[in-house]
Amino acid sequence: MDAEWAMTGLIMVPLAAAIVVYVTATRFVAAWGVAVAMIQTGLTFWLTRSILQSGPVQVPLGGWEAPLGIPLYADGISVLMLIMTTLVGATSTCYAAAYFSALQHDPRRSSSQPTIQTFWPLWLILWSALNALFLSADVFNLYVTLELITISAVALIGLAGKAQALVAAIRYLFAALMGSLFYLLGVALLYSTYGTVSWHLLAETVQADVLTWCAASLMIIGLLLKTALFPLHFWLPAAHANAPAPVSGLLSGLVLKASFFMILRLWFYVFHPVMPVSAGWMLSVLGSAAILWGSIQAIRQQRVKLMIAYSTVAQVGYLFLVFGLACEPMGMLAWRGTAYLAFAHACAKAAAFMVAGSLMYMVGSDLLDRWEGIGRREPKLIFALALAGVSLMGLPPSAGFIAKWLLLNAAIGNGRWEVAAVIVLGGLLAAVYMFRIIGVSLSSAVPMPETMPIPRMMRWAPLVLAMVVIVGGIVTTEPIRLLEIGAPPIAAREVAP
Amino acid sequence: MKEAWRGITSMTIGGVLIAALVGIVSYAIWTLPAQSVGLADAAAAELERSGVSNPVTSVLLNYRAYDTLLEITVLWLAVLAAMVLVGGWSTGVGQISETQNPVLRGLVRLLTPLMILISGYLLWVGGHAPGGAFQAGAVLGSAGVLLVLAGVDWTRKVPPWGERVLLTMGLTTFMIVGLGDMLLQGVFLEYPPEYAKWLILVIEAPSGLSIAAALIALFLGGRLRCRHMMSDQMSDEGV
Amino acid sequence: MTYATLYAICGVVLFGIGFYGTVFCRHLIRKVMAVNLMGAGVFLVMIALAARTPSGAPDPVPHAMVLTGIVVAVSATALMLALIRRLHHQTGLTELPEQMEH
Amino acid sequence: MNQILLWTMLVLPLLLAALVVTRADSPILARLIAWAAFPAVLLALVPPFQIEVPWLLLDSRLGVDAMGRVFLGVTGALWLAAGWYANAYLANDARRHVFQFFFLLTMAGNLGVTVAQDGASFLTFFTLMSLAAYGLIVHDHRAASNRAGRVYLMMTIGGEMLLFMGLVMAFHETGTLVFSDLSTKLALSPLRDIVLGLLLAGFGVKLGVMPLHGWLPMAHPAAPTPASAVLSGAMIKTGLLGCLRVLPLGMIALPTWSDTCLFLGLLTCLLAALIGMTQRNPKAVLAYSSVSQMGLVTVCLGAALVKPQAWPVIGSALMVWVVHHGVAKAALFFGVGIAGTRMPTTAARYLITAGLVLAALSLAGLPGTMGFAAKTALKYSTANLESWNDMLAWLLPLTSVTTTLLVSRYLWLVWPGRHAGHGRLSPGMVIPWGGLSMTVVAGFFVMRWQTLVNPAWTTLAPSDLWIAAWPILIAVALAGTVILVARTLPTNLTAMLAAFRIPEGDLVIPLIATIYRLRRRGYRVTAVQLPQRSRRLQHALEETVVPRLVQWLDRMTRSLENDLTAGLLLVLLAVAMLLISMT
Repeated sequence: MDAEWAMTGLIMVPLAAAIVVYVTATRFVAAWGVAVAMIQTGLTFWLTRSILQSGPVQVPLGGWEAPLGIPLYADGISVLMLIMTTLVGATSTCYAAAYFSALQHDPRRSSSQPTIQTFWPLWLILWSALNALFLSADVFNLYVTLELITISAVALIGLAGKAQALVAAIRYLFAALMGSLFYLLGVALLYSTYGTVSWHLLAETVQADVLTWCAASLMIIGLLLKTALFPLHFWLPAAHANAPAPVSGLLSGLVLKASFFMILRLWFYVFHPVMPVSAGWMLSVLGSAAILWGSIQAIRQQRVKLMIAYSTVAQVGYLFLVFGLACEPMGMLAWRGTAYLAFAHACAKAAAFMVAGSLMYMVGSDLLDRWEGIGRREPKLIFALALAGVSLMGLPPSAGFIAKWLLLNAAIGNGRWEVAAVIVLGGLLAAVYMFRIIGVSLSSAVPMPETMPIPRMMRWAPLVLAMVVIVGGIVTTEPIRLLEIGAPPIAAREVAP
Repeated sequence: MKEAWRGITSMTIGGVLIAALVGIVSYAIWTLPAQSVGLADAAAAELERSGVSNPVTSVLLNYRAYDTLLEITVLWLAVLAAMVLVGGWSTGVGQISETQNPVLRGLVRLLTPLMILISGYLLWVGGHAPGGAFQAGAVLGSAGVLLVLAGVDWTRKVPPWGERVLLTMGLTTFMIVGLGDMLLQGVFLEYPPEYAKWLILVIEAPSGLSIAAALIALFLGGRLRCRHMMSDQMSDEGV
Repeated sequence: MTYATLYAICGVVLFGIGFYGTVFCRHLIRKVMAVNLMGAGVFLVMIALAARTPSGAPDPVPHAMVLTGIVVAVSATALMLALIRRLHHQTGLTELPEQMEH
Repeated sequence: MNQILLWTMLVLPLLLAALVVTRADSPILARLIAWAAFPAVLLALVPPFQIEVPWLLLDSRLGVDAMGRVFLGVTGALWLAAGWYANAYLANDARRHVFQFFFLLTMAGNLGVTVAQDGASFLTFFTLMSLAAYGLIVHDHRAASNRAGRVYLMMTIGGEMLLFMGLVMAFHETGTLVFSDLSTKLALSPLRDIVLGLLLAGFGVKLGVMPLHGWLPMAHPAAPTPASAVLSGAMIKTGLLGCLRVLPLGMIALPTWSDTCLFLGLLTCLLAALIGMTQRNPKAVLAYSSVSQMGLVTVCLGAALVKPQAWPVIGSALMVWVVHHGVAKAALFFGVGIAGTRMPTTAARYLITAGLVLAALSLAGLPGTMGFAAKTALKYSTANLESWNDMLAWLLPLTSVTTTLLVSRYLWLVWPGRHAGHGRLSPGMVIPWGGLSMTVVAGFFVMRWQTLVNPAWTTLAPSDLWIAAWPILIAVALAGTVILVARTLPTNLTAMLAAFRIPEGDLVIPLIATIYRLRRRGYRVTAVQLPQRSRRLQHALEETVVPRLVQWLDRMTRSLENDLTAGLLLVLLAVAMLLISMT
């Protein structure tokens, strides 16, 4: 009973708030956002407790069980994703409230965009859709939620209004639509073969035949495009870097995780028995390439937001190592590590983008050269960036460290030295680009006088999120325990080394 | 020259690859058994309890009503997005003024009431035959667009809050019904079987209006109310 | 091979044509049309394969899904057009610039 | 009770660091910060114990053991002294609170390392310490400090990655992270050599063993004096602690690693002393002295790996050495700050000079100081190594000579009254320094009646005294001659000799010069004279290799990241995945 209300609430509360905010056109729109953030935190806590106590929950919406109806389903990984969404969402909400109210008084603002009024409904719908996606147990419903996410994400990028942002948004939209249509074709094939779109039922009946492979390949590849796995990442850097400050973090932290979560679900809960090991390795090889390519490009960039965006390309690569590693004895470790890395990356990356947004607001540019000595003016922000960087590099104590620890263990346990080497090398390269930013901002140059004062919330929100990443690296038993609830059947394949 | 060759090469490679993909997927479809039940029987078996006799409507508004709720959200979201992108600088379509075309105006005068009637019919008939809120909304929406194109500036009379209510009333009703069900039955959107027919109609009617409003708003660039266009904003007609 | 499979294969071909167009067309409006063609292909596959029931009455679930899909496609198309109009208004571009300018 | 003390020790610095952020200018806070390391000193006095903390990291073990106690005691005492010293030293620094913040974080990390009994918590505290120390090194943001900070970070993070990899592999090989099990099981694992190689290299960076020492002579002079003292006195010893924790000492002989350690140790020991003598900054001299001393430590580790049965002796010798070097080196670093101030009276000047000389000669092994005990202990413990015996027999006295020369150089550079002093001599600085300087002597006599220390090391028999004293006397004579000769040399010859001066950080300088030049950011390392060969390498890198690489990357980016290629790749991947699945 409890969990049902929490699950429905997680989806419906932001949606209802979006309607209220839109219809009443209230001036206290940010207050509504913060109220939603508080409710969501409560609901997430509630759901987490109930899942920890009584295992996975399934709610047949409309009273119709699968295959006819659409159930909501919450297990360990989806709850972890929900916690991630709530943490990043709540801090981003506070950040956005400060950002847009500051922007209204900004004399440099040129375009006549009605930003503040339109940001909130879009973001609240995105929030609702993210929660809906993480709770969905139906592959067609996943498509609808994914489209909701895409459209709101594109609109949020377009909010920036600059030509660069528009080009990036169009490119992103075309890529995302292509991806969705690939996915939808796969869904059509699956339904015509198995007569159901519930992934629980599909998991029971799936067979190794050409139609299933077709469906799996189309769905996975379509989602790869949306997750921006190398070499399909072409749209990501510009889209994430040109979005407004509070949006970049949401895109990198949460929106990418949505399609990745779908791949994880489909692969490990549905297609794992019928897909050959080599197909998983293909994804892992692409992931390794992504780590190297994304890191090198991040080092090459001159704009900070682009560096962080390319860093996302690299970090997405880490997430895909699991598909090769999970085929072998240490699969469970890799699976846990990947889920935890998704969480760690969301918090760290959102914090990094928030810092970049704040400093960009202050200086008026995110060119690294303009940031010399900025850290002496804004030590809190640079500290938050450093903490996020620690997690991205995979150094302790941070959630990123624990995740990479698990991944490295899996790689070494499987005797995959090359993967282990890539994991470590990626951490080193991350250190190079993170310290390029931090080094420049701490340099002795005198900061430029013509800067805007940063609202206090734009300092604290990233710091809080960065602290979460650190705490997530210190207190680890509960999240790992959470991940064991409803873990996929690769658990059975775990063999002691 | 080199560029051209490169273009031709990539087109050939692309063509071959896409043909291969299409070929494999087609082969896979060809291997499908000739007959399959899918969920047709399951849907038919529960039709009694669903409150409607048209199976498509029963799927749409009962078995998979949650999808439909999200779908209405998508439509509203598109309006919001269009408003963000276009609303700031344009009113949408080209010049809306007292048009000089008497034939169009006459036709509109004839067609509009008919289209409204048809949409009402479609809404009602959806319970037991092809039709429903989406079809009704589409017809109603096209009536609205036709009016705008003919220069009948009816949307000017819509107040700003009215526009917002109109666009969201379908979704709001849907959510209220869903939450009411949850209070009564314990599960979101689980209609009590005896009221299912009426609840579906309660959802469909405002949804149809909202869908129509959303389609018109999308046509007009995110807003229902179109102001008269400034002459200096005429340049964006080229796309 | 039944009529249903024939239509479904047509749908896949349509999907392929649309995909080709999306990749190779440069003008944005053409791209929009090509994406819609892809969508139409998928919908055709769904509708065609829904007609394979023994009773002859089509399976209603894919029909409902296609309805949902159409609405999503309409919304996405509207958003694409809005973006393209905005881009054109602001820069005069009708194609995406070849070089990624970040 | 002990647990509470342990947690207080770990949490108090972090708590204070958080307070520094919010209320920067509270005088009570400043006083508290000076005492922040006090629980550590108390904890070093309690009997050994261990606790399990399952919720922390990956099932952590924290605790104090016999070996950790020594490290904990020295570390705590040095941080305590540095805390007092820093309060006085930075009294007029406007950015004092920034220093305090990083100081506290580094302290928390350093103290945590000494009580961590498992790999994950060790690595966590180690990283906290290493990264926070960056803030101390770049505190004054001079160009040199920033450069030192960057080199430090690059090398530290490289080291961290090696450790990370090594610990994961060790865990995988042994199935445990608890050090006591880990080192035993590791000795039997087939991948032992690879794992140990990674771990030793990782700890070697912190320890400053050549050729991994580059950061050390750059970072020490850059950091404010109290930070250099703990950096050299306490923090680099965590590298030693790490080695002691993971190496299967006293169990088996590892010929490969023992030879490597002995060779690199001796090389480091002599070479660093030679380079150190060319330095002009007293802190750089001390830094090279630390590198050189770490070479000796490495020799000891090597010896223990040759002869496992000698480990108990070597182990306790190392402990003596840890105490001695920590105290003496910190006293010498504090001395740099004190010697530069204006002396109120002549008596004060004499006293301070005497203290400095005492600490300096202790480092060289003067009888009656802790250094004497440490040197004797090293000599005893490394005796009778079959293959290396002859070499060590004459190399160890030689290191005494080089160390004495090095500290002479230091004394020459800081000699009170030689330069016009600036700043006031404050009791807050003198008391911690004086305390440490006196400990140098007092510690020796404490060791004499301490049962844990071998009585042979603290004997004052004339033969032992003579053995310890002759290298020092030779070196003093040599130093005196050099000074006399230098006085008589014509000035142009002095200038010519100055060209041979090796920059702080020796080997890394050409590398970072290239990097900076390439970045075209105006950081010219023009003061650095590069030898011809490295200049040619630099030229090749700048003119051909790097531009070509960049060009290639640009081309790749252009051809990879565009709509068309992506579309083709999309369908290619789809077809590939289908074909992979079907076959």
